[in-house]
Amino acid sequence: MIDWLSPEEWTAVGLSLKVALTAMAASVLPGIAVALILERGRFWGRQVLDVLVHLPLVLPPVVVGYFLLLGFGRRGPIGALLDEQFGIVFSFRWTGAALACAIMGFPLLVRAIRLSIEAVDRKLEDAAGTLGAHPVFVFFAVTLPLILPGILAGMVLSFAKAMGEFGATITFVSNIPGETQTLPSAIYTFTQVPGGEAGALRLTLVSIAVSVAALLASEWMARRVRRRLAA
Amino acid sequence: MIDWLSPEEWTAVGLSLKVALTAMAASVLPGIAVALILERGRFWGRQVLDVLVHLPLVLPPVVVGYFLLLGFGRRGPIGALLDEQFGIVFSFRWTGAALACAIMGFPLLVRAIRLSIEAVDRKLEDAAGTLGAHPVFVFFAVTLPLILPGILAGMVLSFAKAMGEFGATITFVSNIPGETQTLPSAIYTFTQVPGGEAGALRLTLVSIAVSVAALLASEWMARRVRRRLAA
Amino acid sequence: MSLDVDIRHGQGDFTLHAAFRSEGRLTALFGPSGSGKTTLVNAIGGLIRPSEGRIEVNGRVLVDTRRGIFVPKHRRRIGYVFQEGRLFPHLSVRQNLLFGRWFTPRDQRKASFDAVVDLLGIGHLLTRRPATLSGGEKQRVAIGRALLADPQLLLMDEPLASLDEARKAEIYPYLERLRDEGGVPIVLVSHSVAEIARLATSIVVLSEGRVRASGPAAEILMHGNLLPQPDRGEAGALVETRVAGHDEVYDLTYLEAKGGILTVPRLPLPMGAHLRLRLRARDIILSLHAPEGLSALNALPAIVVAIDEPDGAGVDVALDCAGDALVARLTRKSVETLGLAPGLPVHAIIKSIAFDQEALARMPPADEL
Amino acid sequence: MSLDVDIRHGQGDFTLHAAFRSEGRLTALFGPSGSGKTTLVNAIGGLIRPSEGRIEVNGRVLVDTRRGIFVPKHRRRIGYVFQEGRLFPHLSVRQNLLFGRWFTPRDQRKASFDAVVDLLGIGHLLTRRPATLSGGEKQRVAIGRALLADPQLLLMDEPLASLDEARKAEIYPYLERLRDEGGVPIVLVSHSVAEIARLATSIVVLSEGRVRASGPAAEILMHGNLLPQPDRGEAGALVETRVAGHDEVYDLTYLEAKGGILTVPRLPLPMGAHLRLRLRARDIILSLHAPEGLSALNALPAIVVAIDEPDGAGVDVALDCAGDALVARLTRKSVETLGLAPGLPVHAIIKSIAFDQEALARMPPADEL
Amino acid sequence: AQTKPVLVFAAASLKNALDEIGAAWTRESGRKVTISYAGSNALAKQLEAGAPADIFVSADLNWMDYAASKDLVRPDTRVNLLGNALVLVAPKDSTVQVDIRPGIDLAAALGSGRLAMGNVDAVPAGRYGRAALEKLGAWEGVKDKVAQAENVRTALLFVSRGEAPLGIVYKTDVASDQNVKVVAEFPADTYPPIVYPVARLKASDNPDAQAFLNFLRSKPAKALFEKQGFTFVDKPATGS
Ligand SMILES: Nc1ncnc2c1ncn2[C@@H]1O[C@H](COP(=O)(O)OP(=O)(O)OP(=O)(O)O)[C@@H](O)[C@H]1O
Ligand SMILES: Nc1ncnc2c1ncn2[C@@H]1O[C@H](COP(=O)(O)OP(=O)(O)OP(=O)(O)O)[C@@H](O)[C@H]1O
Ligand SMILES: [Mg+2]
Ligand SMILES: [Mg+2]
Repeated sequence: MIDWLSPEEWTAVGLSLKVALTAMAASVLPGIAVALILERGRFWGRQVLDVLVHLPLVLPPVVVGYFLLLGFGRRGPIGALLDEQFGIVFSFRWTGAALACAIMGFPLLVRAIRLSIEAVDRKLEDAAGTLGAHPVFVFFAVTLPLILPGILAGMVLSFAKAMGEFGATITFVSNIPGETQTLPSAIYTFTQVPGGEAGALRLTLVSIAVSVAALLASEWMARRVRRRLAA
Repeated sequence: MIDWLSPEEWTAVGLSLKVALTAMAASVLPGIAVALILERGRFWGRQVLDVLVHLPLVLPPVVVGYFLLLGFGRRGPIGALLDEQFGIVFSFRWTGAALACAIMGFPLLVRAIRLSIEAVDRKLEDAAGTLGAHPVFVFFAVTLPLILPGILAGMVLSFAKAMGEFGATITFVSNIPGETQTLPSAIYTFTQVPGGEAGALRLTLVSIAVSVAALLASEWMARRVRRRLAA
Repeated sequence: MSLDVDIRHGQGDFTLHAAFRSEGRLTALFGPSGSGKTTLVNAIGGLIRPSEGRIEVNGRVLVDTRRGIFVPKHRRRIGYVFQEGRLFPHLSVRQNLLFGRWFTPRDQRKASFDAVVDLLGIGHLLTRRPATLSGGEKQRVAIGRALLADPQLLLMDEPLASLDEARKAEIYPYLERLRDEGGVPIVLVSHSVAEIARLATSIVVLSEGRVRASGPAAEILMHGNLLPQPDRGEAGALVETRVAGHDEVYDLTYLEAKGGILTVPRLPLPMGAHLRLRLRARDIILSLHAPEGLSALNALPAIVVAIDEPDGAGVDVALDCAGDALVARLTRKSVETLGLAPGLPVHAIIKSIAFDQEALARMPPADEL
Repeated sequence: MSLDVDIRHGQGDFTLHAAFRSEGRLTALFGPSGSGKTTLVNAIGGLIRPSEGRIEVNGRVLVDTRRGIFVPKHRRRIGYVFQEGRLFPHLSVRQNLLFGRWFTPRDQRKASFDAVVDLLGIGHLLTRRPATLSGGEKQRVAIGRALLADPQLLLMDEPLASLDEARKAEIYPYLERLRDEGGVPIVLVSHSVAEIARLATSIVVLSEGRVRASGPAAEILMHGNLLPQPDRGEAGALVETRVAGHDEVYDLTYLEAKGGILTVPRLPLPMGAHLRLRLRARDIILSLHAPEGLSALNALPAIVVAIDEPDGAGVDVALDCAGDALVARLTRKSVETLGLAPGLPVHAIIKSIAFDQEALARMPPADEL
Repeated sequence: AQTKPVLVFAAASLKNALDEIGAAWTRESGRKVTISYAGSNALAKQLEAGAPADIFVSADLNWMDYAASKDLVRPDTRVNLLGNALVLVAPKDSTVQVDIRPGIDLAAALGSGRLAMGNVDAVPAGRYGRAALEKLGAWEGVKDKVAQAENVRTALLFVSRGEAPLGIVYKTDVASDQNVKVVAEFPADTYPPIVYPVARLKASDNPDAQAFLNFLRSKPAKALFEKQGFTFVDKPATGS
């Protein structure tokens, strides 16, 4: 198996995992927050936020990457700000790949969490309130555990999307081996050369293997969570 | 507004809508079925099916498109079969674009429906059973209405994804104006030539507008469904 | 009519091992919280598959694990009023009520929608969704839904628990009619002895998953010691009577029992109607002499048959009232003071007003008591 | 202690317009299904925001729409036992029970976990999840959860509806103690007059969203006509008594009322303990002479004070028993036969055994009755 | 008579030129042409899968050869139609000076920045750029500093947005972008000739296909191609 992939390909596999996990982890909290706002909020800009969250899904990934470049690039307003203030640089870094993946997976994450929030019986939150729990506590002690299945599902989607994302990534942070060349980029490269099918297939199988592992892990976790709720 | 887009671009907008709606509509029933099987089924191949459903998410769209080309192309095994038996042709037709979009959006659709199925109180299904309802009737009279929010959410995701999908589409059915050139493909083409930014931006805005309309419509429907359930 | 159960089922640490046979039209399940009543009803309704055993209703085998028989719930033609309502949240009250109709052959639709809706007082709720109903309203809709399914077996798990007396008083006669005329066996879970005394023809007492006692209602209720301690005060005799006449002036009805005439507040029943009277042991006062100058209108001559084992301060005294068995619960002190002993003639005094609503029950056909 | 409510709230076609003031430690809400009891409790608990009005508990303004005051529910320090349980499905029974503890300052934690768990008999359920509990078990956990929050206002919406008598008998004394010693006002919704008679110090009768009657429990219960028809039989006097002695031989306790000594089954109470006795109007027989040769141990001399308007066959006869007001429900026929009229001396006969569990209540401090 | 439009599969980078030429041909002949733009690789694979195209215009020889090897094109119709040149670009405000000669130290000019190129294995512009740098002996020095883009337009974008201080792109790409300037042009002998081959496909049964192919090689087309910066080669060839 080790021989099966070149060292560079192994690097791409590792990088992909790193990027996907980072993207997933980094988007969970904002995802929960946005889902809450969209599902429970009653303010004017709700619809706008809703549309914004969906944009990465609606637009071709290349366009998303392009916008990311405009916004988060070295000379982009946000990118420049982050660089100056916090020394955070996205351009041509794996962090940029993670950002692109996080954004591409965000609508999926948010939607899954929203569905779970919708299913929460608000009477339980009321009950917690009567027992003296501040709404923030209620959220952490009641709502959050109840929406765990949705969060998990969202994370699975986000991770899977990140494993497959490449349009936005390559447009935003290019395809630098060891830095931003994720599995999909590597696969893509293979598809661009005549006779690259074998290589593409090889990496595709690796990608599938990783995802199968992730899926099984997530299903296992989901089953545990569900069992906690049901029995 | 009419002047704003060329006739060809209007065609692309219309085609995109047709493709997205078709993809969404065609995948709803299989989506519900697969979600049910994955959520309720207890057979051996469940995990395999689960992985299969997620593949379009995990793989780069180009790879999915390539597999589609191999499988459903004029010379692909499935494509040839469908052509001979039913006269259904996908290759280089808008139907192929719809197929590609449907498949790309399928994991999103299924996941949303699964989350809803998970939230259904099975005791209600039991209650319907005691009243004499056959499990099939129970599904249609109880389960289905209760998972409607999830189905709607899944359809939104599927539609949005279809509006933005291009990697698999362009790889599978190319980019033929009037037949397979959807909005994202058109946008992509613009990004490939000097001075194409303005055109890309224009089409991007159109795409956003369409999606906003779709989103608002879906939210409105979701609110109606939810109100029916809650109040 | 018969209900034959012999099952074993485990869930967690709890094991239900229930074996009983009830010939009654309405079998009441009685027992403390957690004793397995709902589990038993679920087994009869097909919601759980007992790990072992047999269930037979009116000769139809619903479950027989040895022969591998398990009739799925939707083929059992049951109406189940769940302990927790389980209304369909997406359907209006009307749609909830009519849900079971879909599966009842047209010629078997006996329950009248309007009558049931009227009975339950839910006419003004028909277009509402369950989420907006009050607790009692939900329960009433759940009862209606089960009744309108025209079931061949009615399972009711504490159906009246959160209803007010007025509503119960309206529902009881309906259930009685269903029991007596519908030919539908009913299984009723209830914590109220009064309710059971009024409705049940058979009683199964459960405790910790076992059947502690089972038999005809009259028998079980007669002997307080078959009931849990705090319910013993509710024990008493069930006496068959006939309407012998009405007193229009005083709004009274005269009932003829074997031992004599009993006077009760006016009942809307025709002459000759059969009525089952519950005479609670604790409501009966014994007198050595025929009472005089007493406000109580009913005094039946009786003979002391037996004096039970004392149970704290109280003791059950069994009486024979010209063929009707009565039981009076007295203090040991009274028994001694009056010198009661088997064979002693006494008078059983019962206030006419004491026959509360629940105590006046339409009588099921005689063969069932 | 006081509860002052004057609110208006509409939901759908229903409007609650409730105005009453209760000085009682335990205010019982009584009324038919759909009359607005839960809505009222929700308003007090802060779950709904009344469209208009004021709610004040013990001098603390919880709601005053005119002054724009609305204390959010988590600041009200309430313990709410919901009509439908509402246990947290993801938490174990123990975690459910302890949920409110997080928000109780350590020095205000009075309810003992072990005591409450014991009282409710849920010790064996602590590690279970709510989904596996029986209906009654859920309800008990819900009660425990509210009690263990050490609330400053306890709201209980039909908390005992699906519990058996044995369990209720164990819980009543606890609630009495809470009422009398905890200094916690309690609002209790119940359909059982017996329960209310035992526990309530004030009663609010609701009907169709309006307050039909409200006042001290003794007053409301004395006059059957303030209660809905089928509950009238449950009306009766609440009499204050003191434990005057025990009879160890016959397992009896002697209670001293103003009008004389009453004999009841042995109570586990010390000499001198105060006890509130409910004497149901329908349990009292009047005799023109001192009874002889009767099994009933209690016969109090009394004077007929008034004879109420008749209500069907029955009529309430108000008695003065050396200062204790009693009421007896007789048939009109008896009243005429005996020639009862105001001023006539009679004997009120009550079976000792008839004081059922529920009728023997610990007495709240005198100023409350 | 209304005949089926000629279906052209063309590399996406030719969109501007071919759109105009298609329109011109329609004006002139009254016949229609439909052009599907995508990556040359995707198009080639689609042809292999039986795409009903009449003409294939590839952005490099590789994919035309691939199509030829699958026996998809009519060898006699194959023409090397266009040429292009490779340039080194920098952001407009850049002060960097590079003189392209053997042994140049591009790495020094890049500093900590990266060199934006098309994918050096897959994208033609990337492959040509790499060949040029290898020939100049500069590849080893910069190979770890290359930011490979999915296509040459993105490489240009990196420079245009200031992400990369230098980039290697086609001459045709630079014209319309105000934010970049050409630092130097690679000598034509440092990289294999950049060729856009065109051919009619075996599967083509549209009688107009040949006419359009001829039009592509005509004077009016030449002008339009040159307007977009391409060099007009029009040399029959049989692959490399
Ligand atoms: N959201 C709503 N929309 C319309 N009507 C409502 C809504 N919620 C409650 N109601 C109505 O308000 C009335 C009072 O309800 P409430 O729950 O207070 O009754 P309740 O006295 O507690 O009855 P129960 O004893 O049956 O629990 C009921 O008739 C109910 O149908
Ligand atoms: N899934 C389960 N796992 C473990 N124990 C269970 C499960 N379901 C029920 N039980 C236990 O089985 C026992 C019987 O439950 P059941 O619901 O039959 O009681 P019940 O007699 O209906 O009580 P109630 O009057 O409180 O409704 C209870 O002690 C309950 O805790
Ligand atoms: Mg139960
Ligand atoms: Mg209520």
